[in-house]
Parts: sequence; structure tokens; C-alpha cells
Amino acid sequence: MEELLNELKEKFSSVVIEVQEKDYPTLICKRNGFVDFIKYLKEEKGFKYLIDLCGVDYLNYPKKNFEERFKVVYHLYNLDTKVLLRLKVRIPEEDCWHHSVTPLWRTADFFERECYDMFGIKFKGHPNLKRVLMPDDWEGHPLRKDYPLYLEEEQEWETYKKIAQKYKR
Amino acid sequence: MGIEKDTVEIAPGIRQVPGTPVVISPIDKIINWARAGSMWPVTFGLACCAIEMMATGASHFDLDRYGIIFRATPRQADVLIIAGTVTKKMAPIVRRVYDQMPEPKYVIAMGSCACSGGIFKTYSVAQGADKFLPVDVYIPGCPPRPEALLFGLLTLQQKIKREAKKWGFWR
Amino acid sequence: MATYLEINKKQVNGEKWEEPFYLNMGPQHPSTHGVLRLFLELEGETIVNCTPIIGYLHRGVEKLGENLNYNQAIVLSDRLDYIASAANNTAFALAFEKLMNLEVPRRAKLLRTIACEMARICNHLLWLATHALDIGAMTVFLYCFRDREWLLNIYEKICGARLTHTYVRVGGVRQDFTQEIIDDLYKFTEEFPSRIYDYETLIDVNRIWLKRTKGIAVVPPEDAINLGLTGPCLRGSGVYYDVRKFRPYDAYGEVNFVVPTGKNGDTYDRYRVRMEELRQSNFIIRQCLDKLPETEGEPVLAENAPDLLMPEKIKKPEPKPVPKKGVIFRGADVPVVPPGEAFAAIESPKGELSVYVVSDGSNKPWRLRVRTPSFVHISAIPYMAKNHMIADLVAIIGTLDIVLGDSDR
Amino acid sequence: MKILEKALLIEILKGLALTLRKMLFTKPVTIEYFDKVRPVPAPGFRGRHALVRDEKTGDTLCVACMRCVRVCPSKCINVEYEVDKETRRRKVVKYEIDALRCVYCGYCEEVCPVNAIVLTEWYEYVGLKREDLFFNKEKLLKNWDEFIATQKRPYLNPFWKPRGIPEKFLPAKKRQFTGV
Repeated sequence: MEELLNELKEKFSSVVIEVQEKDYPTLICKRNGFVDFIKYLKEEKGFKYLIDLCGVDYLNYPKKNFEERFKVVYHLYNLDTKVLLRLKVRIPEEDCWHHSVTPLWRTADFFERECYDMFGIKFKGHPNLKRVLMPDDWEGHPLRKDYPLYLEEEQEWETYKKIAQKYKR
Repeated sequence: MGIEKDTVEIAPGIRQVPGTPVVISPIDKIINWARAGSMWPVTFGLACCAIEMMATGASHFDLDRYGIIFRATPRQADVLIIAGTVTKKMAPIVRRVYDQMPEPKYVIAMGSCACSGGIFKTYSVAQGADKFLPVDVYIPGCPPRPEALLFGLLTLQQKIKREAKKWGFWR
Repeated sequence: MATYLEINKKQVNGEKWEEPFYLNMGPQHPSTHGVLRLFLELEGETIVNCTPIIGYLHRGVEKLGENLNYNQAIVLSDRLDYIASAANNTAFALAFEKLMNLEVPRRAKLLRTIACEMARICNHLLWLATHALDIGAMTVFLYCFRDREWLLNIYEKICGARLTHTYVRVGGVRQDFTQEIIDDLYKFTEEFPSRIYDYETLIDVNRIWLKRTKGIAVVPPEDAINLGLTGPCLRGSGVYYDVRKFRPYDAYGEVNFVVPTGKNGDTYDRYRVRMEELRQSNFIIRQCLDKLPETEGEPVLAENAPDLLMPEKIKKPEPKPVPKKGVIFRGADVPVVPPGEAFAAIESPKGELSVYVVSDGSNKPWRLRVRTPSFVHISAIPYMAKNHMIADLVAIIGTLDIVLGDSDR
Repeated sequence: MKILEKALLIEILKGLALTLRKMLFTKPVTIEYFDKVRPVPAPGFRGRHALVRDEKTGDTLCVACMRCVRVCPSKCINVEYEVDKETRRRKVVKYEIDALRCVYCGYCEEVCPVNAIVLTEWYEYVGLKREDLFFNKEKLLKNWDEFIATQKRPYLNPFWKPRGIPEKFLPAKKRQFTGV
């Protein structure tokens, strides 16, 4: 475990910013060169199974020690050595994009689409980056912290508004 | 009125000519009796309540006893059981399913989510199916027991039996 | 798009018909298990391309979870995978406990394990019922629901609800079993294997069943891992991976069970794996029941479990003059949950269900991420359905065992 | 042998034999609900809401502590109270539950310090209008009267005092509680 982390830190010193020991070993990575890094993990180190890919919005998070607004969190698993690894990539709000890992994992397809849908993080290299859960013409990205939980009438989605008005009783 | 002299009332509003199999009744009664005896719901499940709806139709509760048989197409159905959360994305489709049903049609909102949105007061959930559908019976519960659904269906039967003059207009 | 007459004319003349035919399946379709919509590109009756369109049951559970406190978020988890809600409860509770550093009493762990395995049996019975119904075996549907009703009645005695249990909670479980429930469960576990045998008599070697499941939707092991399949779908392809064995939680570390795996990775193998899991679940329940008397009388909720209300800040009493060694009093207001993050995964009946929770120190989660198996499995439909007939698509949806509430959240 | 088995449809005959056996020699599981059987749910089933009626005063036991309002995940409880100036006690003015929003999690009955609110084992209730299922205080008390008439006294809901939960987690009034 320790060896792996040290090796990764040495080999990819330009990508890995920080190594944290939380409930699972956590690597904080840079966006540049991330694909090479994760490809190395998958193909050389045996982290073949992508458990989860999700975004987190850190707008107004108390006592945060980084500038960027979003994070994309990966959970990778090695089926042979039973090691779970968490990777975090910080994404600034202004240029909100990230590299896609869909060419490596077919699973990442829906995960990245969901992440785009919910946070508006664009994944470069994704073959079909469309909304997955919300309708195509939905405005805004629901899981952002500045998005309201309950929409008032004026913010309502057009199609639903029409139906609700047409059949109002 | 000759009818009242010569006939005997066998049920409220229904009279029989004694000694013959002739029964005199308002057409409303006959039509409502027929409709109440064969309510065919659409196989249309949305969420959790659909599982309880299936359980109601399965071996333990057996909806067929009441002449309630699930139809897979809205074209042959009379009752739309909205079993589960209606999201805004789904609302146009639910409405389309309802529009495809022939008259007379009835709507049962089953469960908290279908009735009023329930716990999900969020951006993507329609706050109740009655926002865009005429709901006849509300069944609370999250999800309601199969017995509660049966009770709701029986309540709907009672409601149909009370109806008047809803048979002339084929809309 | 070509009309029917044009196509017919072309076919009569012996020309090759090249234009694809598009077909929409769902969201209102009896065999899509909910509100799944599939957009099919067909060539004749063969599927060339298939695009799943989901989100018709997206209720915003993750966003709503950020606005409710940790105990209230457990209520939401019931409605994710509503067939096996005890398993979902456990996943949420495990993540929250990890965040709060709670140690769950052993009796609660055993009770949770029993509830989870009952959920697995419930889920697999419903899966078998609907899968068989889709393929054409009606009798199995009636038999499975009969036995499922039995389990639901036991659940009702345990926690007062049939589907949405809210049984597992942060730091333990809701309440203890009574002797009556334990007796019921013993009776169930004794009789259930014979019921499984009944289902197998009906369909296991039935030639229609074999024709419709063997060789359908074959997934090689490498592809299964790449597609992110988990649970019985992954094990049907022959990959030995089970969260219960690899990262044991609750009482799974102390019970014996076998993780069945398939060989060919087709629909029939996945069916076999699930049938074997039914037996193993039954066995696990039996072992846990045998262990229950050892923990008789223990509490089922951890000492420092958070209150249901979970106030924003806990008001600590005035610090005592001589604090014990190692205990540090930090003023009057102490946050209930330390800031940080936690990741917990369980083997839900459908596959790996993992919860990633980020906390900012208040009583509400900052971010509640649920990775649900159905969401991933739906993304595998295009791969599996390629070059199959439309009729097989029904078997493929059935074998993946998807629940749309689970996938759309 | 295998060819013979195939030709004689052995496996299908086996299945049919099972169905026939179940048909003839087992009791039907179908319960004839409403006409003949009205099943009683297990104690603690979370059904229709009720406010416990106090035998002495004829009013609710509720002390308007607002714990149920705060714990409710779907925010379906609305309580209004006024403070009596002399005794400094709270008095419930309005107690409303929107049963259509309720998700029947049972948290309210668990946090209630005086066991005033209960989810009864009553499930046969539907509404033809939305307002039918909007319970105010009078309706809730009426629900209790209807429910308790079908019960053996003393009635004790299992979630008022969940089994196996350490005693110190419960408020003082709940610890000695033995039933209404």
C-alpha cells in the first residue's frame, strides 16, 4: 500500500499534488496529464474496476483549503490486491471541463453524462455528452449548490408548465 | 303511475313485474353495474407502489375476483392507477396514456407521491398527479397495503354506481 | 423514413433494404420494469443499436438528501431500490457511521444482516417472478409472490411496513426482534429450500426457458468488468467479486457462505447464480438466527448514536472541573458530525451499492452520492442487446434486474 | 436416455405435475378480502394517523414540543400553540397532518415525549377529494376513537417504546408508560 502510493507520487510527481490517508487512500491530482495517470493505474497497476465517478460542488464550503469550486471524485478498485483508491481532481468554475475516461471504461459513459447533467462539468473526449437524467431542454444543473431545491412557478420547465396550465382544474 | 302498482321493488330503483323475469330499471343503473363489474386497469407502474400493485394482482390478493384484469394497453382500459412518483419528465407521458384511454375513464392516485408529491418536494417531481389529471380516488400510504388499494378500487366501484347520465356522450 | 409499402416493394423485388427502422420502446411498456425507455435501431427484427433513455423517475434524492439531516436521509434510501429497501438503508447507515466513527453493537449487526438477506430473497423472488413472466412462465410469478408475501409479513412484524422499512438506522437498528419473529424466520428458513426446488422444477430444464436464456447476452469477464457490472451479473460471467467477501461489513465476516459464479456469462448463468444466492441467503439467515441467543439482551442502538432529531449543534453541559484523561472539552458547542468524507459499499441484491458522503460539520450531508447498480447496468444494455432479436431484449432487461427508482434516484 | 426424456417431454410433465399437486393438495393462499376476511396488520403497522385522546380531559396529550414537526422528513405536520400566561404551559391550538404528503416513516411517534401521536394499524381509508385526507385536530381525535374501539385496552404501540433501545434514550414519561 505505502509502496504503491510512494511509487505513484514519484513517478507522476507532476500530476499527484497530495496524498491523504482518509478512510481510503486519497490522491489529489491535477487535470493536466490525468488521463495518462489513470491509464497507468488501470493497465499497469491492475485498478481495472471503476466503482464510482462523481462530482462534488464546494461552493461556500466552510474552511476549504483550495480555490477551485468543483471536484471530480473517482473510486478505483483492484480486484486482485483488494485495494480501493480514491482520486480527486479539482475543477475551477471558469473553465469547467475535464478529461473523459470513457475510452478506458465503458462504465464511465453514463457516470460522466450524469456528472455533466448535474454539475455542468464538460468531459472532453466523451462520444455522446448529453443530459442523462434531466430532459434535454432543462435549464441549469440541479446538484450545484446555487440551484434551488424546489422550483418556483417562474423557473418551471416549459413542457411541464404547458401541461399543468392546459389541464388545470 | 302504473309501474308502481304492478311491480315490486327488489333493489333500490329496480322493480320487477311479479311472476315474470321482467325487470324495470333506469339505464344508468344497468350501465353503472356493468362498468363497476369490469374495471380494467392499465399495467402502468411508475415506482414503489407498482410493486404493491403487482402484489395485489398476484396470488395473495387476486384482483380477478372483482373482475379487475390488468390490460397492457391503455386502449382497452378503464382505470389508470398512477402507482408511484410522477416526475415532470414523465408527466406528458402519463397524460398521453390517459388521453389514449377510451371514455369512461377513471384515475386512481396510489400512494403519497402520486397524490401530492410526498417527501419529494424537489425540482423534478410534479406535486401530485391531480395537477394535470382528474383524480377520482386518492389512496394514501407509502406505499399503501394491497388491501388499501383493493379498498380504493371498491370505493371507485361505489362511486361509479352512484353516477348518473354519464353514458350518452361518447367523447 | 421509408414507409411500409416502400419497404415491402423493395423486399418483393429482392433488393436489399438498407434504411434502418426505428422503434421506441417504453416508458409505458409492461416488460421494461418501470419507466425505462429504449430507442431501438432495427434491421428487420435484429437490434443494430439501442439507446437507453432514462430519467423518467429522477426525483432528486441526492439534492433532497443535502437538505435533510442524516437520519431523515435514511428515509429517502427506502425509495431508491424499493424492492430491497433494507439493503439501501444499510448502505446509507454504514457510510454515516463511518463518518461519525460509530461502533454498532453486535446484536444490531446480526439483525441488519438478517434484514439484508431477507431483502435479497425478496428481491430475487420478485426478479424471478417478473423475469419468468416476461419470458412466458406465468405460474412462477404466482408462486414467487406467494412466498414473497410471507417474507413481507415478517417484515411487517419487524418494522411495521411492507416495502419501505426504515428499519436500519444510524448506529443500529430500529427495534429488536421478538421471539415470534425469530420463530417465523426459523420456519421460513426450514421450508424455503423446498420452495426453491419447486421453482426449479418448473423452469430449470424447461426447453422453452433454455431456448430463451442460453446464449443470450453473453458477456465475457473482461467486458463485464469494463462495463462496471456488479453483483449476479458480474458473477454470472465468472468473475469472483462480492463486497460481502472482499470488504466485509456488518456480520458477514463471521458467517459462512459460498459466492456462486457462472461460466458462460449468458442469461441462463445469471439465473443460476441468483437461484444459488437464494439458497446461500437462506443459509446466512439461519446462521445469524443461531447466533442471536449469544447476544440476548444487548442494546440494538449504539451508545453514542445521534438522536433522530439531530440538532444543528449539541449543547454540551458545563465542562466538569477535572476532566478525565484524554478527554478534551472544546467549549460549549460541538458539531454532531465531524467534517470529512466517507465511502461505504454493500452488496445489494442487484450489485454493488455504494454511498459517498461529504460532510461539512453540520447535521446535513454536504454531498450525498449514491452509486446504484441499476444505473450502471442500464448503460450495459446497448452492449448486450447488439445483434439480438427484439424478443430477447425483454430477457436482457429481465436478467439485468434493473429497478428504475434505483437507477434514476 | 436423454433423447427419450426429450421426446416424452419429461421436464414439462414434471412441471405440470407440480402445478397439479399444488392445485389439489394445498390450501389456497388467496385471502378473500373485504367480503370474508379483513386482515389485521401486525402490531406497529404504520397506518392512519391519530392523536391519542386523554381520558381525563378529553383533549390531546400533545404538549406542543414541536419535535414531530422538526423530525418529519416530508414536512407534513403543522402545529400551532399558544403559551398560557399563568402556568407557562403550551397549549395546542392547531394540529394538522397532510396525510397525502406523509411517508409513514414513524419518526414522529418515536420522538414524541408523551406518546400523543400514533400511526394506527388502520389502513382502510381513501379520499375522493384531496381535502378528505387533510387531517386537523378534530379528525385526528376522531381517528383515534374509531381505532381504539377495535383494540384491546391497554394499547401500546411498539414504536412508542422500541424494543432493545437503551432506556436512557427515552424521555422519562415514555419509560414508565404501559399503555392507554
